[in-house]
Amino acid sequence: MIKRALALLLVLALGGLFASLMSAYAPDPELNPTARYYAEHTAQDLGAANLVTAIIVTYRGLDTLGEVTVLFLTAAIVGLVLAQSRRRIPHQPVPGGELLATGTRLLTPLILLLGVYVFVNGHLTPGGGFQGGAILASGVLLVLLADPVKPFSHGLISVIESLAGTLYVLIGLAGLALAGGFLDNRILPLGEFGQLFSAGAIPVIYSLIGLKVGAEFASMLASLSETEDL
Amino acid sequence: MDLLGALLLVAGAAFLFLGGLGLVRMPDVFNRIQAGTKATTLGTLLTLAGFACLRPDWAVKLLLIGLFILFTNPISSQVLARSAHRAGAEKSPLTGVDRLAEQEGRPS
Amino acid sequence: MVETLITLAAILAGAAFLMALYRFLQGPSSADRVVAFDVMTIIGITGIVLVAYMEGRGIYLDVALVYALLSFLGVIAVARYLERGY
Amino acid sequence: MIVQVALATGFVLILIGIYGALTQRNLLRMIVAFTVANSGVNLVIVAVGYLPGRTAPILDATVPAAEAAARIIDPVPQALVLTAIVIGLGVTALMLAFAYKLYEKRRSLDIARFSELKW
Amino acid sequence: MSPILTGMTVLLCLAMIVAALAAIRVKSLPMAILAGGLVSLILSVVFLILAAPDVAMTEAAIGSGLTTFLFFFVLSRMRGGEDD
Amino acid sequence: MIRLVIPFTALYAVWLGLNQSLAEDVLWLGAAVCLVLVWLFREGLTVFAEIRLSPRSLMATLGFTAYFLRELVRANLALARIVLSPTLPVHPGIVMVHTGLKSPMGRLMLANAITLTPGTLSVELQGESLYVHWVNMTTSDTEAATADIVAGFESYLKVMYG
Repeated sequence: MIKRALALLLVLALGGLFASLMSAYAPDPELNPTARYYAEHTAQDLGAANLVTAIIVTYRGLDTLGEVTVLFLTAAIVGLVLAQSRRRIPHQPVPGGELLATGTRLLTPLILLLGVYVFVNGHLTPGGGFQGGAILASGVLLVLLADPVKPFSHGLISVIESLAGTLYVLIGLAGLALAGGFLDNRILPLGEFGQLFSAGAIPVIYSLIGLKVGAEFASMLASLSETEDL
Repeated sequence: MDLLGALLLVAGAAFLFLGGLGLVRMPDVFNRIQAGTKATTLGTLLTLAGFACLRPDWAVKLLLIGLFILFTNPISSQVLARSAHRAGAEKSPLTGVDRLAEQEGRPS
Repeated sequence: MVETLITLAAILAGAAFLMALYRFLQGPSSADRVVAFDVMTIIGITGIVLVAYMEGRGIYLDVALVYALLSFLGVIAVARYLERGY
Repeated sequence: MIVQVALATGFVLILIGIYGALTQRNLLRMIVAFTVANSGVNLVIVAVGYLPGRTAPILDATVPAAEAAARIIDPVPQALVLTAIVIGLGVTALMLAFAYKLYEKRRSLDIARFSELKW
Repeated sequence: MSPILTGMTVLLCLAMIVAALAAIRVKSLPMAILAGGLVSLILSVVFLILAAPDVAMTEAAIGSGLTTFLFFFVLSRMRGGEDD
Repeated sequence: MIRLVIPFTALYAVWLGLNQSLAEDVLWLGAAVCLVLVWLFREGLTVFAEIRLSPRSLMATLGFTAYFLRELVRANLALARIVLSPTLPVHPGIVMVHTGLKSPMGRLMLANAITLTPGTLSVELQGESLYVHWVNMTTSDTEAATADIVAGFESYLKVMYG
């Protein structure tokens, strides 16, 4: 009971703090200088229509590399933590039924196609590597839901993941050698603004991020799905 | 054209409303799934058609969204109905027969 | 005229959303709540297209595509859990 | 108006999440409360970047590059939140994996049973 | 800003708070998880209203399927332990 | 070969619809992506290729679409009548019906169509028998229910999928 009262007290204190923050808040009428710089220079300098993509892939590209690394570490730790709980006795879940199986065969390619569309068009439309990767992993998830005992191809997933990661770093180094700095997208011609093959290396980098994120989530799903029933 | 689109929108929203009403009023899970699936599918398709009339340049994407809904929605409600039946969801006392439970040798 | 009709449609869809929310909170069994969840996601698709129309940005429709194709995954995940499918 | 509503909701979600995480005894419920608080933080950050009457930071026919600075909202918070959501899923998966291991050891999810680290 | 969008925001935000309260109050654990998923699904529409389509798409892709599934999967591995 | 060309065409059509552009790079990249997907899912994708390619099948497809849309609207009007009436006149029941369709895609289409038509919801499909939840059950007899629920769609789907 005392714990609950303490929690309530903490929440009330935080609530007071938030309320004072809220009451003083007024939305800016103008963009701040950083955002203004991005808004005015992205189109000419990088050729990307989606400013969020430009920030993630190029302006803050190094952070994104770090973040993909964090994600990789998370997937690796999940695999490591669950490694001793591998299932020994096969278990028999209720099968998914014929209609779900047929629906999965129909929809999985469509989901993967949508994922590829999302990360290839990351510099033109909302979307990009992280979203596309999550959609790819959702396609894998649908297969898993329809047939939970289907064995996972760990080899393919880890090959895709390490290949995408290595190429990502190599493209970054190429930017250092051929253009302005690490992960500079201008190693490829900028192309015509608004076309699919434009914005230099952004579509390539984002596709690699998409494949890597998708492979990482899929390997998380795989290591969870192979655990033992408790 | 705009007026037609707006009318389609209202018709679609009315079906969505009916679906919600059915969800509240129907007596058991299966009847609620019926109301939920049918009314929302037609309602969403009609609203998408309405938006396609209002903005003809969006028609292709709206058609794709409609197609996806047309495939995913019945599948998910079928899986849900099956799982509700398997998990032994309570049926309304009005229910006449239950051949599936008879087939599986469970009391209906 | 068109504005009024769109407002009317939005109000109707919002009422449907609220009723589904009621069923979600109230629903006696788990399956009832999942049905309500399903209905709310579908009304969400309509809401996304409405936002895209109000803002006049065609690119927002991509979000609706992702939503339409993936929202049913959540429903199937819960349904398969209820029937002990994994 | 929209900004204020969204900000307030975000703050309320954070508070609900923190309260839930502090008072629940079941590990999985604590993780659910954490994801709710996480959503609240994301909502607050996005709402701070919103400027009334402007549109998404994506240039196309309706928002030409020349008038971008006057028409778009701040893209930086969006980039932050985008990555935060993805990392959030990774963190959730990690927490769940640890919950699974703890359950394997103790056959219970009650936080009161894990008392080794209590002080 | 049009009244429709404002009304939608208010409605969705209220629904989100209700769902969040349900997520920490409701008795059965699966339904708490489902309410958590509902929060993130509604949140993605709110992100879109706040002119953040990228974030909305991420939330839709991750919150709807993957997070819900992870929770339910772990829960299904420990049936029986869910009540304490 | 033809069994892989049809899925490729279908995926490519979806790709073009998504991109809404006929620029050269979109066409080439889409071809590459669709080829990879078709190769990855070469076993599962046969569901796309089960439709017969003949003028008669095309006519049946059109007929099926028209019949389906009409039934969809009828279903919703019937539902509206039930939901809006104060007494809520429902007599539900789960009945068994038979289907003679063999191809998985045809069976999926049949089950989906039944789910979206007046008062019926497919619950389970096992071999030849399809279990259907019926809001206003008029008969619990298998043959009569088959004639009532399935026959309308099956005549079209038989031509389309065999």
